[in-house]
Amino acid sequence: MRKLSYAEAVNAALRRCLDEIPETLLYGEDVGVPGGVHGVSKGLHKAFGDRVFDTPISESAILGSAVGAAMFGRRPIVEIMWSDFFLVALDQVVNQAANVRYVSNGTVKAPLTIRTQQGNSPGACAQHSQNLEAFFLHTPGIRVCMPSTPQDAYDLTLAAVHCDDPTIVIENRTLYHGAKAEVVTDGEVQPIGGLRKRRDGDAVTVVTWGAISRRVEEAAENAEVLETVWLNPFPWDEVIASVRRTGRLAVVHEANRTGGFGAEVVARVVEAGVRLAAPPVRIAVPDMRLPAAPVLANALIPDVRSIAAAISDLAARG
Amino acid sequence: MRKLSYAEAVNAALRRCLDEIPETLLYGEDVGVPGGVHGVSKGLHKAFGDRVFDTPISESAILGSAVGAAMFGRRPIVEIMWSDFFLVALDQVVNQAANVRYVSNGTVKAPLTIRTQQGNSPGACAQHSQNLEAFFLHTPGIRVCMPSTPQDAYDLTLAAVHCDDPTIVIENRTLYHGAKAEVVTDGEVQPIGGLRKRRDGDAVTVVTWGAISRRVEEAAENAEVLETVWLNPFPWDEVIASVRRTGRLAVVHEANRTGGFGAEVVARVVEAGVRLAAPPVRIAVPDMRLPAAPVLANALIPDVRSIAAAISDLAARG
Amino acid sequence: MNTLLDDLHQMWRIRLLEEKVRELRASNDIVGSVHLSIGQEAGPVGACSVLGENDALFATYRGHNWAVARGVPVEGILAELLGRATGVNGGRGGSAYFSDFAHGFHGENSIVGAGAPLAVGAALAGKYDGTNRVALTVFGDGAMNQGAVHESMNFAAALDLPVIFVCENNSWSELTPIDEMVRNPILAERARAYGILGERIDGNDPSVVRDRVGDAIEAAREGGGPALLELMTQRLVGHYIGDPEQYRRPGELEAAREVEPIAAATRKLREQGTSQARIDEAESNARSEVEDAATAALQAPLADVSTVKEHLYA
Amino acid sequence: MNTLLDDLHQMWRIRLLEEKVRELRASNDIVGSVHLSIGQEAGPVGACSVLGENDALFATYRGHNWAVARGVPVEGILAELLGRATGVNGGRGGSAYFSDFAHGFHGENSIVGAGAPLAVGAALAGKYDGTNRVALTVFGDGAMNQGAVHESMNFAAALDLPVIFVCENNSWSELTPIDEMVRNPILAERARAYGILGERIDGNDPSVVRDRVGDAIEAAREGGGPALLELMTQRLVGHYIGDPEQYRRPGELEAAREVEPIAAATRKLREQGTSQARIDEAESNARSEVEDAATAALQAPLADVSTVKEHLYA
Ligand SMILES: Cc1ncc(C[n+]2csc(CCOP(=O)(O)OP(=O)(O)O)c2C)c(N)n1
Ligand SMILES: Cc1ncc(C[n+]2csc(CCOP(=O)(O)OP(=O)(O)O)c2C)c(N)n1
Ligand SMILES: [Mg+2]
Ligand SMILES: [Mg+2]
Repeated sequence: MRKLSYAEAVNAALRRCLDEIPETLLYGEDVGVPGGVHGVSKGLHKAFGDRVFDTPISESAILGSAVGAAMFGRRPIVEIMWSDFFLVALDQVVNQAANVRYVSNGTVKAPLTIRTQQGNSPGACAQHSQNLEAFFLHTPGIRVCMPSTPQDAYDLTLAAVHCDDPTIVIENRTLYHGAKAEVVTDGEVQPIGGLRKRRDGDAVTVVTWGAISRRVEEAAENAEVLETVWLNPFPWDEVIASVRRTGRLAVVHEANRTGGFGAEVVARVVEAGVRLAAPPVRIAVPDMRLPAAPVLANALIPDVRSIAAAISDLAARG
Repeated sequence: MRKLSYAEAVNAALRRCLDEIPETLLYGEDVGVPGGVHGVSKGLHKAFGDRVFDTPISESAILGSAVGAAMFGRRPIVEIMWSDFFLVALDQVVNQAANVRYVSNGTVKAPLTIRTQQGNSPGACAQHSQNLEAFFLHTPGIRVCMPSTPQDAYDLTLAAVHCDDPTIVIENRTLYHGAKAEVVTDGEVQPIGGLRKRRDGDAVTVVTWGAISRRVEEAAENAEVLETVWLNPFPWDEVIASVRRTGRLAVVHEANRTGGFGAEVVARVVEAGVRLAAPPVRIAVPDMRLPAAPVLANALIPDVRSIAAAISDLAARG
Repeated sequence: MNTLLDDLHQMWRIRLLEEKVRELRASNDIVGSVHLSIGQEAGPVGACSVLGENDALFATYRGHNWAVARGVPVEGILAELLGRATGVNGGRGGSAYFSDFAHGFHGENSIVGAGAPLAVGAALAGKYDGTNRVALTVFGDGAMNQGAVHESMNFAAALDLPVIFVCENNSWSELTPIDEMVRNPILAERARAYGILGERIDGNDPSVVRDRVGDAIEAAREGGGPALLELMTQRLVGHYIGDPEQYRRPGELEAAREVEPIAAATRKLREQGTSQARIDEAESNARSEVEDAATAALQAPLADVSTVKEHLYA
Repeated sequence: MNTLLDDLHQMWRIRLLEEKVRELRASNDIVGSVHLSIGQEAGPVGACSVLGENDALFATYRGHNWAVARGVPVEGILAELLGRATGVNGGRGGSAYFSDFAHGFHGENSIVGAGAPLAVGAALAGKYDGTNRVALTVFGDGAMNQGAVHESMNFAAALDLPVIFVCENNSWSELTPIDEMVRNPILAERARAYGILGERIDGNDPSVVRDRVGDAIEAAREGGGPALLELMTQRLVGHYIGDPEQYRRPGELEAAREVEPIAAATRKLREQGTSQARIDEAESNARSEVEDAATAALQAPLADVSTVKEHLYA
């Protein structure tokens, strides 16, 4: 088994896809010769030649061409360097990619994969710190996953590229060059979907996704921590069953609270009629723009201590 | 008092703003000389000359120029003809307009108003049928309202233009040329915020917004129908107080269910610890693309009968 | 055989389909907004005659003309607009967003300019799948001011992709004249910005379009990269059915009717001495095809509600 | 007085601020990604010298040079990058997204091309507020391929708005060379597409920039509409601090150091017979200004956490 960083794990998965699936293409801004601004696609242009290439700074053309190429039998894997940049070209995801299969009455598909990364990192400005998964999760027709470990980065990337639906893989730059971990790189391709139980516990069910999952795993005493690495499809049954058992629900995400996907998780659980021992809790960034100064950003983004406090507080209530 | 259609009410409000606020500008595609593709700005170019004008089909330039002009003391009122078209230029709303005041530490403001209209109408395709309020409501820094009557169309437009924050007024084309109603056009400018109680009842609290409110008002027997015409700011206290009294909550919106703002309403109510006699219910379009054929679209969009059934079903449960 | 006579027949097929659509919209058998292509028949007839089977075609909401010229059955189009199960997309696409891959029509698009990036992708795919596919995307004059079209032209140019960008300049963008929305009214000159071939041509003569588009396709297929062709034409009807057209300029429509493709082709054929009988036949054959298609489409069952939730995901 | 000597001083102010920023980034007093403008001092110095008080200036994440040239106090910039309460935005903007309206600097922008539409709006406002404002927006070569920039140029052209589009062509877009991302490498030629003035000029000579931008501003102010000026320059450092710059071409940096603005201006002044003492003074004065600013900025309190939730809404 190989020890890989998160970035190396994505790279290994991309390499395997390019190797095993002749229809795959990999492209985006600085993705080819330079190997990606975060080094994630390093070496792949060298290895796969013109199937891995650089593009102009034209997100609409990048995303739209990926949709078009996918409609014509390719499996493009494109990169949107920061999820914030989707906003100059969201039409190609929401009005184009999402409609291909449904509107063609199932006769055409668009099996493209969009890699992006998001969230705050120290010093990042408001235009480079957003967590936009809620936009994609409100868009029927799009699959979404969010790995936070090297193994998941590998497995989910592989599953996404093999998936026949337009799929967005949301990475996180603060994880790219973190500690290496042993990663199984020769396993079966997994189907999309599923979650990861990161901790056992019976006091509270904590649902979380993305980089903040690492903080939650550390913070959540005596809680069942469910990292929903796949957000669409979402593992509703498993989450609801867990809350039925613990009677308490906390959802933690880095996206700002109002309109975040945490609301959907809370809504589904209560709609299912689960009896709760205490009101559910969402732990999220308050509804603000993200300020660049780390002291300011840190005052808004939940850390291990505040997450732990909120969870034990929930465990004690009701 | 004058009898005005919904479109005429918006027109009257725009006329008053252009008349009373010299800083206002009104522009967008076909907004000037032609008076708008739906006729909403009819006569305003004639009346106000070069403060009302047409633009190229360039949503990024339309929205971005409105943000820039607002930063420099104007009060631009721009139109995005269909909310679906925001998706080619969402950056200018989410990454630009929303950041102006916060990132400048309160030294600069962007008092622009964006008029749009959304939702399905018979025969409309998937790219002209979406309800995207959830995107804007997940964006801190943006105000959002959604009138469904001529009086509200007038009052909310007026309030939006007077508001110092970037504000999106979401209209609905199926309402534009409906029945005329008496509209008070010489009242005080109202502050942003507030809701409309459309029906009294104690069995259920029904929260709704947009054109579907008209169906809900008709359908909801013995329910307190709260039309939240302002979605940001949202009247949380009033909604929670109502559910406390009725013990039952239904939320109805035309946007597709998953990730819709209905989830936020449900989450806030249960987070507030309101004791419910039955699980809350969301009545919404299922997570699909909108097909063009009316028979298909009608099979997805809640109508008066299905809304009534869901509400009385909720009233009976628990 | 007489190409111009064939072209006239093809143009009548489009014209009469659109007349039928207008009739069915008036009777509310078709609902919603419909954008007719009456007056813009020559471009699609000329261009599609030089598109190969593997080539891609992306059009707009004003795409009935391109669909017909590409070979999409008239009955499938009418059934689609009528919301029937037998429509090319089973009623899901409608007048402004239907497609028919089986017949090489890769879709209308109701977002201005959004078809261009898709066409770039179709051409990109052709670089790897051995088809040497050329992708043609058509859009209007107003779409030239949309960011996605700009990005697509540069992207295709930088990557030497065989994409033919066809701009149908009918002088109006909805209710607004293009000449007031640009400083340089010759849109084809934008090609220079991208270092690609750009030409403004007569969009009312199918043979001119056939030649110029044909050359551009050939050059693109040989690796010459994209081209921008500006087809000068006119919309003889409203932007949408019901458009009061108050924006028309004095004498505009009268002048347009003189040069519009069917009038022009008919005149030319007469000058060439083609018999009135054969000219009439071009129309009458088209008329019976459209009438039969309409009858069949109107008899088809409505779109199948029981399947409305199928095919969102794999 | 000697303009070139003043220009040299201004350019040293930028250069030394950036050197200081690099130092403070290395020591982690500044965190996050920082885009230095070393090598690109002449454009802002020349252009800002002809911008009026009421004129608007929108830059990018690589905007420290434009902020300094526009008159934003160096201390306020450093404090902002250091996340101090005394920063121009109280630490909220940071290195890549700060603004200072009080000093006529209307903001960096971290979305490529997004400043262009904002500048169009500032110019639009000037049509109504009696200022006859000109708006200058600067962006890089790579930004020319972004839809929003295209839309902005056409929009400003169609409405005759006084917007000066300044493209700083430093030949790289992050790690990718612009000459491989466009077919026509002369980006200024895109101006023709919009029917506006377009010029490629020496972006390393502040007097050339002053003259050409000055003329464009004058023409724009008199109603001539927008212009696109392509300033040929170079980035002597990485795209961001820490960039390994493996993409550099052989001899590229050596050649660049010969022509970069400060070397060029120094050489010219020597040729003109300016004394070494005065040349040194241009640098030393700038150095003490930057040192004093850094000392003050480092002593300032960190951004005020108690106010972090203020000013989201009116
Ligand atoms: C992004 C976007 N903006 C606006 C519209 C609304 N709209 C539909 S057609 C049209 C005019 C397009 O004019 P042109 O490109 O000349 O095409 P034509 O209709 O003349 O064929 C507009 C503005 C849209 N569908 N998509
Ligand atoms: C819309 C968008 N796409 C991509 C990026 C990432 N990005 C930041 S700078 C940059 C390169 C810009 O190159 P250029 O315009 O030449 O400016 P330079 O950095 O050379 O000054 C890119 C791709 C971004 N910030 N915004
Ligand atoms: Mg047109
Ligand atoms: Mg550059």
